[in-house]
Order: sequence, then C-alpha cells, then structure tokens
Amino acid sequence: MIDAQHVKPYGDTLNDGMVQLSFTLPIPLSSTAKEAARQLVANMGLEEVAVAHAEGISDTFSFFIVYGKCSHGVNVAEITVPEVTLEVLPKKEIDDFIRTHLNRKLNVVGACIESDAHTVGIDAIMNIKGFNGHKGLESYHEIDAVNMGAQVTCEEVIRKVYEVKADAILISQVVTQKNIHIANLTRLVDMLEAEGVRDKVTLVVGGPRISHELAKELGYDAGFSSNTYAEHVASFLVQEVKRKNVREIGKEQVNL
Amino acid sequence: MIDAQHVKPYGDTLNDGMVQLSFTLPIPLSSTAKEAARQLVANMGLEEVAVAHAEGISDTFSFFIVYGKCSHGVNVAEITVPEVTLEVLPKKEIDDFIRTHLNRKLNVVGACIESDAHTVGIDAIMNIKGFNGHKGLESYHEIDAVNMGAQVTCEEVIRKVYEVKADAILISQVVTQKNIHIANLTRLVDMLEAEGVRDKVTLVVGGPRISHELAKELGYDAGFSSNTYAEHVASFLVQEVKRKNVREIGKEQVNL
Amino acid sequence: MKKLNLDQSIIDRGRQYAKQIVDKVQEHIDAHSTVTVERSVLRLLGIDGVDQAGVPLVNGIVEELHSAGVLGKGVMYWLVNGILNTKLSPQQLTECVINREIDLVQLPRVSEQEIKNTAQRLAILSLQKIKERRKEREELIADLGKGQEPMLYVIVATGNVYEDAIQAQAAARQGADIIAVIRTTGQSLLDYVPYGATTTGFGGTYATQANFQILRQALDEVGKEVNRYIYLTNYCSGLCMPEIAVMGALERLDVMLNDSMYGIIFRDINMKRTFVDQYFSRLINGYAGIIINTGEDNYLTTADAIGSAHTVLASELINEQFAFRCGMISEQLGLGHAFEIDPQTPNGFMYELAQAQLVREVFPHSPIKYMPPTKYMTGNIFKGHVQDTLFNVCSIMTGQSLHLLGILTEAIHTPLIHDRFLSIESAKYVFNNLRGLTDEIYFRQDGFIQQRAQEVLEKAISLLEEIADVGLMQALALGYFADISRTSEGGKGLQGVIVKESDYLNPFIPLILKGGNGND
Amino acid sequence: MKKLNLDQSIIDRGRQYAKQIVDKVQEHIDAHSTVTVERSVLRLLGIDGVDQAGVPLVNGIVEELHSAGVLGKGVMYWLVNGILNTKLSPQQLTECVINREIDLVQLPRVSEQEIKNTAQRLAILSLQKIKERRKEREELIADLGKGQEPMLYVIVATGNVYEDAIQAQAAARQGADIIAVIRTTGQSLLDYVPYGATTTGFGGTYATQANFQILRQALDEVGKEVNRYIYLTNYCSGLCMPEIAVMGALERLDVMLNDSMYGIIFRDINMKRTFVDQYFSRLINGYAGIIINTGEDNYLTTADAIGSAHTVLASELINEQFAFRCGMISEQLGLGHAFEIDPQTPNGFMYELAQAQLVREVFPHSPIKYMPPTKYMTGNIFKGHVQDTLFNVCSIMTGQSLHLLGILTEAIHTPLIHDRFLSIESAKYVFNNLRGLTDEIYFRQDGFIQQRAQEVLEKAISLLEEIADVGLMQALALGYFADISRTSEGGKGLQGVIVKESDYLNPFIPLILKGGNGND
Ligand code: B12
Ligand code: B12
Ligand SMILES: Cc1ncc(COP(=O)(O)O)c(C=O)c1O
Ligand SMILES: Cc1ncc(COP(=O)(O)O)c(C=O)c1O
Repeated sequence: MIDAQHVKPYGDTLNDGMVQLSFTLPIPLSSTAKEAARQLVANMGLEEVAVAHAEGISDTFSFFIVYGKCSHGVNVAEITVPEVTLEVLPKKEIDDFIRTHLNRKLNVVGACIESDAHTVGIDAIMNIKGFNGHKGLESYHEIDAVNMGAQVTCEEVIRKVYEVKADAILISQVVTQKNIHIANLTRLVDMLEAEGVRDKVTLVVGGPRISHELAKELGYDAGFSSNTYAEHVASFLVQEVKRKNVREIGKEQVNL
Repeated sequence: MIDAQHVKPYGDTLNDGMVQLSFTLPIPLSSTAKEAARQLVANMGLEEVAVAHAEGISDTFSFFIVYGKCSHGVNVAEITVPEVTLEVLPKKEIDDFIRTHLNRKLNVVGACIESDAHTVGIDAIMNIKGFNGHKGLESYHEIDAVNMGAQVTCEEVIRKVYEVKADAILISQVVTQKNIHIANLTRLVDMLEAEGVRDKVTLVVGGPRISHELAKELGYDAGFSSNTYAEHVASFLVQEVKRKNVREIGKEQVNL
Repeated sequence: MKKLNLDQSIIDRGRQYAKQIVDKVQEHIDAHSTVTVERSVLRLLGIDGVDQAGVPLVNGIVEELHSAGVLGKGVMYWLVNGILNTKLSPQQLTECVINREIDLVQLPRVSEQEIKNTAQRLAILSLQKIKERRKEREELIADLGKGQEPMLYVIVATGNVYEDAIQAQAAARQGADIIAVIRTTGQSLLDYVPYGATTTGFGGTYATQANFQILRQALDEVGKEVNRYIYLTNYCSGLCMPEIAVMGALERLDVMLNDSMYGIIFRDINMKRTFVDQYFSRLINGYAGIIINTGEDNYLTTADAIGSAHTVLASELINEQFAFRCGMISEQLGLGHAFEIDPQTPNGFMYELAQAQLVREVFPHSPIKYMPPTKYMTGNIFKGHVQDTLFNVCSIMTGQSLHLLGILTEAIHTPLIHDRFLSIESAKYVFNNLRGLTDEIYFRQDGFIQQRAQEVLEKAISLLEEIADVGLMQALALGYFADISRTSEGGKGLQGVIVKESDYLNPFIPLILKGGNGND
Repeated sequence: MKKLNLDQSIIDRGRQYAKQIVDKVQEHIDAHSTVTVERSVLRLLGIDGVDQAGVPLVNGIVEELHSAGVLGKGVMYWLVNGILNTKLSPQQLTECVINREIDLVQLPRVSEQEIKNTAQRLAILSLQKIKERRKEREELIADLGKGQEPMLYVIVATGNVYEDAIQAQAAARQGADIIAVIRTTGQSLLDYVPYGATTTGFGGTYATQANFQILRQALDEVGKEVNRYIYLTNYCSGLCMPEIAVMGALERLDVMLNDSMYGIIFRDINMKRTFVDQYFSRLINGYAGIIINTGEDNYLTTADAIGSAHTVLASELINEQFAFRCGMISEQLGLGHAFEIDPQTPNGFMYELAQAQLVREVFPHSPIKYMPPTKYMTGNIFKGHVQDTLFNVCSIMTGQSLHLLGILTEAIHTPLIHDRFLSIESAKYVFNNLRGLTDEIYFRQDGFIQQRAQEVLEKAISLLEEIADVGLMQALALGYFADISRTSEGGKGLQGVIVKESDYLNPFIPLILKGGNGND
C-alpha cells in the first residue's frame, strides 16, 4: 500500500526509490571523476548509487549516467497546488453569457511581448483556426480578439489596451533562458500598475514553462501552460467577468 | 576556473549545476503529483527544479523527467579511489617471468559461479580466441587455464582448485539483481577460508558491475570490470606471484 | 512481399536436410522417456501439490518408481493400476503413496487392457480441459481482438509475482500486446517445479502454476480494460520443460519459450534428456494452441552475429522440423532471431535488414520472433534507445511478427516500469510512422542485401547438409551452434532419462498425434 | 541516385517562374539602398568601433547623412570625398566625423571622376582582404579535410561567447563538422551591430565581430587537433544582414543563415528593406565563398508540414534565383527544409522520405540543409531522441548535405554540453550503420512516395506560377509562406530604405558582379 506521507520513486518494487540521473562534470574522465559522480549523487540523499555509464565527452568534460535509490519520500497528503479553478464551458454558453451579462463584446488583446517571437502558442489560442481542432478566440461571436503578434513591446500593448478598451490582456512567453520571461512579465505588470489600469483588466499569461503559481506570484490573474485551448481561456475570462460583475454590483449596492 | 574542492555539474555554464533526472511515482498523474516530483528533487538539494515532462504511464503511476541545478559540489581533491595497481605487461614478458620465476606453469581456474550463467565475460578473459582482438589466457604458453564455464557451484570450484593445484581463481559474476552476486562471492570466500586455502591462491573477481573496491571489501585480491582483457589479469597474477615470492623468500630468510 | 530473389528450391533442400536430421533424433526420442515427462503425465491427470518438505508430489511418485527401476512401463501404468485397485482419484492416490500408505509397485496388477482403457479415458478427459482453455482463448480473441503485428512483446522480471502483475498490467495499458514473465536465474536447472505464489527471484520470477494463474488473471482483467487480448508468455525450458508445458496449457498461457536445443547449449542440460523432453512439451504446446518461441537469437550473444548468421537459420529449420513432428503448424512457430550486430559495423544495418528479411521469407507463415540488441547495449541508455530504434525500424521494414522490445537499460538492470514505458512508446511511434514502408521499398537487384541474404541461406543449407551427415548430437559436440560445444553424455539430467519398455504406456502421445491435436 | 521519376521539364518550368518572380523584385532592389547596406560599405572599408554611447561609428555616419537627406548618392561618395579632402584614412576620417570635427556634407566636392577612381581602388583593396580569407579557408580544407556528408551541424547557444567557444570545441571533438552560434533573441531587430566580446545573451549570443573572431580562433585550434576543418556558422539576417555578411567575410565564417524572406516573415521586417539588404549581403557571401542556409524549414513550424510542403520547395526555388542574381553558385546554396511532420501521423515517415528525396533531386548540386524535428518535440527527451533518430535515418537514406542535429532537449532549453554529445554520437552511429542504404533501396514505381513527391512538385510549380502572376510582395501579403501575412509598407525598418540617386556610388556591386566574384 502506498503511504501518502512518504511517496518514493518506484522502479520495479514499491518504495525502491529508483531514480535515473545524468550530468556532466567539468573534469577529465578518470576513476576519480567516476567516484566524484557517485559522491555527488550520494549527497543528494540517494543510496546504492551506481554509475552505469561514464564517458569523456571532451578533454575536460566527463558525462555520467547514474542510478540511485532515493531514501527520502514526499508527503503528498500535504501538497496543495494553486490551480486555475475553472469550469470549462462550451463556446455557445460563453457567447451567451457575454451577450446577456455584458451587453457588448468582450475585448481581448493578445501579444507575445518584448524580444520573444514565438507566436505559435498565442496564435493557437487566438487565431480563428486554433489548434488541434480547437478553434481560437477569434471564432467566438461575442469576443473581439486582437492578436498583436510577436516581439511587441509593453508600451505597444498598453497603447492597444487603451485603444480597444480591453477587458483582458493575454500575454505569451516562450523563451525562458536566463529567466528573461520573468523580466518581461514583471515589466508589463509594473507599467500597467503605473498607468493605474492593472485592476481594470484581466491579465493572463501562457507558455510552455508558465505555471499558474508563477503567474500569481508575478501579479497575473492566471497562468496557462501546454495543452491549453481557447475554451480554457475564454471560460476563465467569462468567469472573471462574472466575479467582477458581482463585485461591481456589490459596490453599487453599497453606494446606494 | 574549476575549483577542485567544489566541482559541480556543468550544463552550459561553469557551475550551473545542471542535472537531468527521471523517475516514476506510484501515484496517478495530477498537479499534485507534479508538485511531488518537484519537491522530491528539491529535497535532493537541487534548485530551480523544472518538471520538463510528466506523463501518466498507467492508472496509478506517473513518470517524470526533471531538470534541476545541483547546489552542492564535490571535493575532488579529496577523493582517492582504490585501484588495481597494475603495470600491464606484454604477453611474452608474462610467459618469460613465469618460466624463470616459477619453473612450472601457472595454474588458473576460472568459473561463473552458482546460478549465474553468463560465460561471455569469463570466456573473453580465458578462452584462446579472447575478445576484441585480445587473446585469452589459454593462449599464454606458461599458463594452464581451466575454464569451468557457467553455473558452477562453489563446491565444484574448490574441488577443481585442489585437483589442478591452482595458483589463482578467477570468478565471474554478471547477475547482480537483489545483490545475488554479493551472496555468491561471499559464499566462496567463506568456503575457501574454511578450507584453509584462501591465502594460498590469488582470488580475482570480474564482471560489469564489479569494482576493485567491492572486491577488496568482499575479501578478494582484485576486482575487474568492463573493458578488461586477459593481459590485465595475467599481469596482475604475475605481479602477485612476484609479491608472494618476495614474501616467501623473506620468510625463508627469517627461517634460516 | 518477396524482395530477396531467393531460390525456393534451395530452401526446400534445407527443409529436407532438417527433416533427415530430426528423423534420426526421433529414433532416440521414441525409445525414451524422462522423469519430467512422467511427472507431466501426472500433472496432466490433475495431480498437484507438495509434500511437507516442499517436494512436489509428482516428483515423489516418479522418483520412487524410478528408484524401483520400473518407470520403463510409464508412470501411467502404475498410477492407473493403483486407481483401478483403490478406486481413489489420481490426487488421492498420489497423496496416499506419498504418505507411504500405498506402494504402487506392490499393488496387484489389473489386466493390461483394462489399464489401457482407463488410461485412455483419463487422458481424453485431461486433454478436454486443455481444449477448453484453448477455446476460451479463441473466444476471448474473437471478442477483444489482439495486437497488430509486429506485436509488442515486453518482459517483466521483478522476482515478485505480485509486482510482476502490477507491471504487466501497466505495460498492457501502455500498449504491450505480449507479456513475458522472466524466470529467476537457476530455475532451469531445478529438476522440479516450485510450488505456489512466489515473491523472491533473481533477475526473474519462479515459474509456478500459481504464478501463472495470478498473471493470467491480471492480464485477462487488463485485457478487458484495454480491449485487446493480452498474451501471456513464460519459459517452457530447462529440466522441467514438459511439466511447464502442462501448467501453461492448464493456465492458458499463450506463448512459451520452447526450444529443442537451447537448454543443451545454454544451460548445459544433457542432450539425450532435452530431446525427449522437448518432444513431449511440444506435443502439449501444440495441442494447447500455444505459440512457441525458439532461442536462436541467443546464439548471437556468444557467437558473432555476422559470421554465424547462417547458424541461426539452420537451427530454425531444425527447430521447425522438431515442431512439425509434434503436430505443430507453422502458425505456432515463433522462430527466434535477433538484431545483434556490433553497432560500430559500417553498414551493419544492411546486414540486419538482409537477415530479418531472409528469416521472414523462409518462414512466411510463422509468427517469427525478433529479438532486440542486447550484447552491445551499454550503460549509455540514450545510445541504447537509439540502437533499439534502429531495431524497431528494421522490424517494421521487414514485417516481423513478435517483436520483443529492446529496453534502454538492457546492460544495467531488468526493466523498470518507465524503461518499459519508454520502449513501448518508442516502438508504437516507429511502427505507426513507418508501417507502409515495407510495401514501398525494393532492394537493388543483386545488390548488397540480396547477395548477403542469398549467401547466408546457402551457408545455412551447407551446414544442414553437414549436420545431416554427422548427426545432430555430433554437431552439438562440434560446437556448431553458439560456438558452444556439448557432449551427448555430458551436462545435467542424464540420470533422468528412461529407456521405454515395449509396453510403455503414455496415451497422451498417440492421442495428440492421431488427430487429437486441435490444429487440424 | 534518382528515385522519384520526376519530370525534369516541370522542374525547369519552376525555375523559369522563380526567375520571373525575382526579376521583378530586382527592379526594386536596383533602385534602392538601405542604411545597413551603406554601413556595410563602411565596414568593408575597414571602419569599426563604437562611440562613447556605444553606438557603432558606421551608424553615426550613416545616420547623419541619412538625416541630411544625402544618402541617395551613397555613403561611399561622401566618405571618399572626405578622404580626398583630408587625406585621412577611412577610420580616422570617421572618428573625426563622429567627434564633430569634420562635417562630410560641408566639405568641398572633389570631381566625380576622382571620387569614383579612389572608391574603386579602395573597394578593390577591401575585396582583396576577403579573397585572402577565402583562400585561407580553401588551403585549410585542402590541408585538413572536412566532414563527410551529411555533415554534422550543431548549435551552441550559451549567451556567453567564452562558454560558446568551450562548447564548440567540445562539440568538434565529439565529431561535429559545423558549429553554429545561435544569436540572442532580439538582435535581429536591432538596427546596429553590437560591438566587442559579449557574455550576456538570451537563447543565444550576440553576433559581433569580436565574437566571430573568438570562435573562429577556437575552431581553427580544435580543427588542427581533430584533423578536420570545422565550419563556423552565424546568422546573416535581421536588420543588419549585409553588415554581418561583411563581418563574416572578414572573420572567415563558412556558413551563414541568409534568407531572402525569413526576416520579412518571421521577424516582421519590412520587405522593401529586406529585399535590398539580402541582395548586398549575398553579393558579399558569394564573394567570400560562404555557404548560405535558407530558412524554409521555419515555415513548417507555423504552417502544416504535410499541407504546406510545396511552399517549402517553391520558396527554395525563389531563394535560389535570388542567390543566382548575386553571382552565387548552386554549390553555395544550403537550401533549408525540415523533418517536421506530427509524429502521430500514420506513415509520416514516408511523407518525410518523399520530401527529403524531392529536395535532394531538385537541387542535386546544392549542399541542402536538413533541419530536425522541433515543433513536435516535447519534454520527453527519450521520445525526442527517437524522433531525432528517425530524422537521422531519413537524412542518410536520402543523401542530405548539411545535417542539423536534432537535440533531445529541444523543447526544454538550448543544448547542454551532453545533449549535444548524445546527438552527435547518435547521428554518427546511424550514419555509419546505414550509409550504404541509399544505394540499395528503390521506391515502388508510382507508389506512395513517388506520387507524393510528384504531387508536391506540381503544387510548388502552380504556386510559383501564381506568384509570378501577382508578384512576390503581394504573395507575402497573401500569407503564401508560413501562413503569415506581411504588407509591403508594414514591419520594421522601412525608414532605412533609401532611393538611389542616378549618381549613386557603390563600387562593390559592379566589382563583385563583373567577374570579381571568386566563384568563376
Ligand atoms: C517554432 C519555434 C520557433 C519558431 C517560432 C515561429 C513562430 N512564429 O512562433 C522560430 C523558428 C522563429 C523560432 C526561433 C527561435 N527560437 Co524557438 N522554438 C520553436 C519550437 C520548435 C516550437 C514552439 C512552438 O511553436 N510550440 C507549439 C505551441 C503551440 O506550443 P506553446 O508555445 O507551448 O503554446 C501552447 C501553450 O504553451 C499555451 N500558450 C502559449 N502561449 C500562451 C498564451 C496565453 C495567453 C495562453 C492562455 C496560453 C498560451 O497554449 C499553447 C497551445 O496549447 C520550440 C521548441 C519546442 N518544441 O517547444 C523552440 C524554442 C521555444 N525556441 C527557442 C529559442 C531559443 C529560439 C531562438 C531564440 C533561437 C535563436 N537564437 O535563433 C529563436 C528566436 C526567437 C525569438 N526571438 O523569440 C528555445 C527556447 C529556450 C528557452 N526555454 O528559453 C526553444 C525551447 C528551442 C530550444 N531548445 O532551444 N523558434
Ligand atoms: C549475453 C547475455 C545473456 C546470455 C548469456 C550467454 C552466455 N553464455 O554467457 C543468455 C541469453 C543466456 C542470458 C541469460 C540471462 N540473462 Co543475460 N545478458 C546477456 C547480455 C545481453 C550480455 C552479457 C555479455 O555477454 N556481455 C559481454 C561481456 C564480454 O561483457 P562482461 O560480461 O561485462 O565481461 C567483461 C568484463 O565484465 C570482465 N569480466 C567479466 N567476468 C570476468 C571475470 C574475471 C575474472 C575478470 C578478470 C574479468 C571479467 O571482462 C569481460 C571482458 O572485458 C547482458 C546485457 C548487457 N548488454 O550487458 C544480459 C544480462 C547480464 N542478463 C541478465 C539476466 C537477468 C539474464 C537472465 C537471468 C534472464 C532470465 N531470467 O532469463 C538469464 C539467465 C542467465 C543466468 N542464469 O545467469 C541481466 C542481469 C541484470 C542484473 N544486473 O542482475 C542483464 C544485464 C540483462 C538485463 N538488463 O536484464 N543472458
Ligand atoms: C528458448 C529459450 N528458453 C529459455 C530461456 C531462458 O532461460 P531459462 O530457461 O534458463 O530460464 C531463453 C532465454 O532467453 C530462451 O531463449
Ligand atoms: C534563415 C534564418 N535566418 C535567421 C534565423 C534566426 O533568427 P534571427 O535572425 O532572429 O536571429 C533563422 C532561424 O532559424 C533562419 O532560419
């Protein structure tokens, strides 16, 4: 039986802890290098460490493939992951909701910002043809979707937000090397806040290395990763409209 | 510059610590499982842990490919690895040495013991045709090599040792699952000691998962792993003869 | 599709030599029985269980009769005589014998004819049970379907039958079509079959009837879930070959590693013993509708894959004839061959293609078994995964039938759950991506591939001619296969060979041979 | 070997249309220059360095003349006039201008003829330097040899030129034949070339002349060690295309990513700008004996690899004609294509084979560049390694020339040192193991592969016909390539386009075109 408080890797027997690793050490291959590889892994808390493969891959680099048995487990019972709470609605319901509750189209601006030129992801969400048979936001009758494309500066995004009176901003970030996405995403939030518009829009970010958790940390309303389709985003936007409406109505009531 | 006291894995920048891991957790795939995978690796002392791939590989198993940056290094300056100290001699020198110093042939018994049936390794060392173009012990004029083959019990090995007055025993162990090789190798040493012949022979073990260190621990004189050829073993045996001769002569002198 | 421009008359000649070779060995077979054959007879009659010392009851009885020197009549004779005397069931009688309450040899003798008749009746009833399991399989396959060729064949080998069951189900969910439960090291040299569910094996799990049952049930379960009948494989080899055949027939195994010579060559089992054992085991396997896998692939782990390629083909033709003698049909013969050429060989892949296509064309109706690279796999799992990929490519390009998946950790450990997953995923990808290729591609007329295949064929036929001349036993002594030499009096198990007396009784043999075989 | 049964007259017709298309664009090209072309002229004259604000001196001068509205005469005119007035060297003069000590436009005007003569002399001297580097390369290759086709082409992309050098050397030792240093994100949209050795880039390293030098030296060093001339590759694209061509020619790069349309489509650079820039850049590349790589492979990252296969071929034919206009020869054209079909596609490999063979047969003399799977690579590095293996198999089966290695971590990060090692090892294994296969295998007459190739060819020719009709600029607006649409007035860099005046001076163009080109 699996003990949820100590979940360990499984190789071929429960709790054997089996883990595969590979890495390079910047030293020439030798028995010492192999032993260094073994110790490195042993210091990770792995037992019965076996260097399955060791190979010199240049005069001063050696590559290792190692197996070891992880002695520690994870307390799965205690993990809570922030997730976008989402009821994915069919397209028609989304359109209907916007029509009846907003009485106008929902305005969405999308862009792949700063130096990032990977549009395939944002296109998959926004463009009519969509992705994997899931039509994009442009195909929703009640959504006005403006896809600004790639390498759009934050300044341009904000200009467009004003221009179309955007309800939501969709940002894509694919390049993450040296955490450039964090820099770019932070820059946008800071600018939105400086302009005083951050609270007036729903701010969403997506990309293969984006998590909801990260998005929240950076001050976004939601983060989406791989296997996202337009209906997920649209459902989230509609849900936000609902939530904000309630808030607005609440406010108005107070104002009365 | 590499700091030998803190050698860390190298991905694409010195000391970035980059390590690849893969393993399975015995829980269904979910955001929680992904987070568990991340935590497991973080608890190994890896930073910026990224779950690059997560996949359900059965209803209750999920597989992960993870990258992380190892925060600890290894003190390579302090590592000393027990190695067979060996000057590999050419075949002719080996034969000459035996002829001049022993005045008789060197008797060697080899076997793959107990349940292990992998003879290719021991054959590579012993049989005439050898391996990778390196002739085996049978091709040495001054060595009398008896290859007993596979699945030979320890009892049979010892019987043969008496029969041929063996100077050396060569054992092969390839199957290591559940450490069966340790059990087999220990059994042989124990029996040799019980018989009082352990000190009279050179005891060598080989196999792909054998190290000299392990061999020493188990009470063997040497351990050989992959890429061993007959000349390595023969050189070691001759060197032992030399060492023992010196000892014997030493003894005799004392006796005078 | 024929692509090699082979001369069919050469192939026919090879089959002719192979038949001659096997005919000669058959004389020895017909004249002998073995302790395990006799124990198989008891198992067929439903006798099971172990004594207090853990020795199987069937061993107890046969040992006793063997010591008494009366096994030449066949255990069936003594048992049925006992039944007729005591009116006990076979199992009850056996227990009494083991408990020393009855001594079979001391009982009064019923008439030969009466014994024969009862034996015949009991044998027919036993075979009926096997036929039922066979029908069950056929119905399940008709209902659920089965994997598409090349069928994805994987091993589980945890040493613990319960973990094996978990891993086997996971593998089926991942896409495996055939699951083989690898046997612990050493079992093949046991002259008895262990009993009950087991949880400790090394490099594999004990083959026991209980373990077969546990795995059969696990696979039937998951088969319904994945809507595909999942084949179960085990090892019908070693000193208890025919007994395992019986167990497999009763527990509805679908595939059995079952070779006429593997035990001789790779386990140093005496050849006189093995030839007799393999015969009876194949009678049962054939009857049970089981597909056998031969072990020629192993030759290339000890001999050179390029230089000894023809020995594989020659041996397959011999194995085929041995199987035909047992009433098996081509559709049951998963003849083994392998992708084992040193990966450093320039154009090695072309040799592999030639060989794989050759085996395919020589045995067009057989579900040939194609084995992955093993010997040249290293601890470099990434490179290993690539070696396995080329193997997958070769398999789909040449239309192999039973495709044993290479596993990237071959040189390290028996497969972990994700090792197997990665293999299955990769093979599925390659097969789906290249499936049509075999129909699209031709080999150059008299090009390297055609010439190599023709050369291997010719060398194989010459070798068979030579063996037909010296006899198979002598050929084994000469180390013709796998570069390993075995003598006819050497090896384990010779003491278990029994000379049949003229009135030797074993109704199963004639029953299965004379039309009883489900194959007709 | 021809295997597709293609109709050569259809191919010829395609080339005819492509020529028509390019001829039309050439009218625009001949009438214009751009700021970066003018800066290239200055770089050719040896002007280098940055001002106190880090702006390259060549930008300072060209910007000033552009603001003054006098660039229509060509920067050469103003510079040479300055030189003749001041007797300063080009570099000295430039520094004076930047320091506002001299105003080029205010200087007295020397006679047109004198300016022309001096310009001509300076240009010849400059080209001489490039020719020397070219000769140097030829000698080194004659001496050391170079990689065998398909040449193993890998990228380094650490962002730090010194790490790049380490990784590049390691790769060469591992077996790489060609090293490309990937450029940082964003550089292509800079309208100047950064200066000096750099250590901070994202997803790549800045292309600077100093960086080129550092890497050239590292590769020359390791080339001697591995006894193989190692090709150095960079990106001759973006808003500074021709300047990078100059830098590459001076630092003896061997391969340049250099496409006539990539910047338009994938970087939203204005097309009027790019067409002019690519022309001058290719004059230089051609003269320097550099192999260019075109970027059609990228189309399949945004458009569907099966549905848009013909757009790749059509674009290659256009790129070829653009290159011919610059005096380049087929042997310099590393036309790009890719293995990008969704791995789930049944028989996807057969489509890939058809396409790879088609490109091979249409451009028999060109060192075509074959790109690995990227779009459908996932975080599953093991599966990725298999995808890359099939790519390697396809490449060796179809005789590709420049083989860009797929990397198992494509979907995760730019390659780590062992990622690259594993790729190289795998490709070497596959190539060595399958090298002869291409000569052994035929495709079925009118089979799937032949039909698919013929269909793609026909569709490509139809598309070219259509483009010849509407014009290339309109075709780009219609999104014919990569499913991306660009307008002739949109995108970045249009303000840098200059209408040439009738007395526009740029002696390099006629010099290179009129027989100066080392290719004849
Ligand atoms: C296609 C591609 C390109 C194309 C891009 C074409 C285009 N117009 O988009 C081209 C060839 C131009 C290109 C260039 C480069 N690329 Co690129 N590229 C890729 C590649 C192969 C596929 C990306 C892709 O299209 N995926 C398919 C889409 C559908 O998936 P997705 O982006 O994840 O999107 C999904 C989700 O993430 C989500 N999503 C994404 N965005 C958003 C936004 C919102 C609001 C929401 C809700 C959801 C969402 O929904 C989408 C659908 O499910 C990847 C490798 C890989 N296999 O991932 C490298 C990759 C992304 N590229 C990379 C690099 C480094 C570059 C370059 C910088 C290299 C260079 N120096 O030249 C250049 C420059 C680009 C630049 N300036 O940004 C690296 C990034 C490394 C890193 N982690 O930082 C990668 C990983 C390759 C590698 N290993 O080096 N690239
Ligand atoms: C060939 C082979 C077989 C052949 C063996 C034929 C034979 N007559 O030897 C056959 C097919 C019979 C076989 C069977 C089995 N095998 Co096996 N087999 C292999 C295989 C593919 C290659 C081994 C080999 O020959 N290597 C080549 C030789 C030359 O290398 P080597 O043994 O390392 O020897 C060198 C050095 O180690 C050293 N050396 C070795 N011995 C000695 C001794 C001395 C004194 C010295 C000095 C040096 C030395 O020198 C040699 C030359 O350099 C490996 C996988 C692999 N790629 O490694 C699996 C492998 C070893 N087998 C394995 C298993 C489990 C089995 C079985 C138990 C499976 C089963 N249940 O049926 C059976 C039963 C065998 C048994 N009872 O032992 C496992 C072991 C797992 C583990 N770590 O415990 C492996 C790793 C495969 C796997 N992943 O499951 N096998
Ligand atoms: C035909 C055959 N039988 C049996 C085995 C397994 O060996 P054992 O019978 O010792 O378990 C193999 C090994 O792969 C084989 O090929
Ligand atoms: C022809 C070509 N140019 C340039 C690039 C790289 O882009 P950038 O110029 O933005 O660095 C590519 C990308 O692979 C390409 O194919």
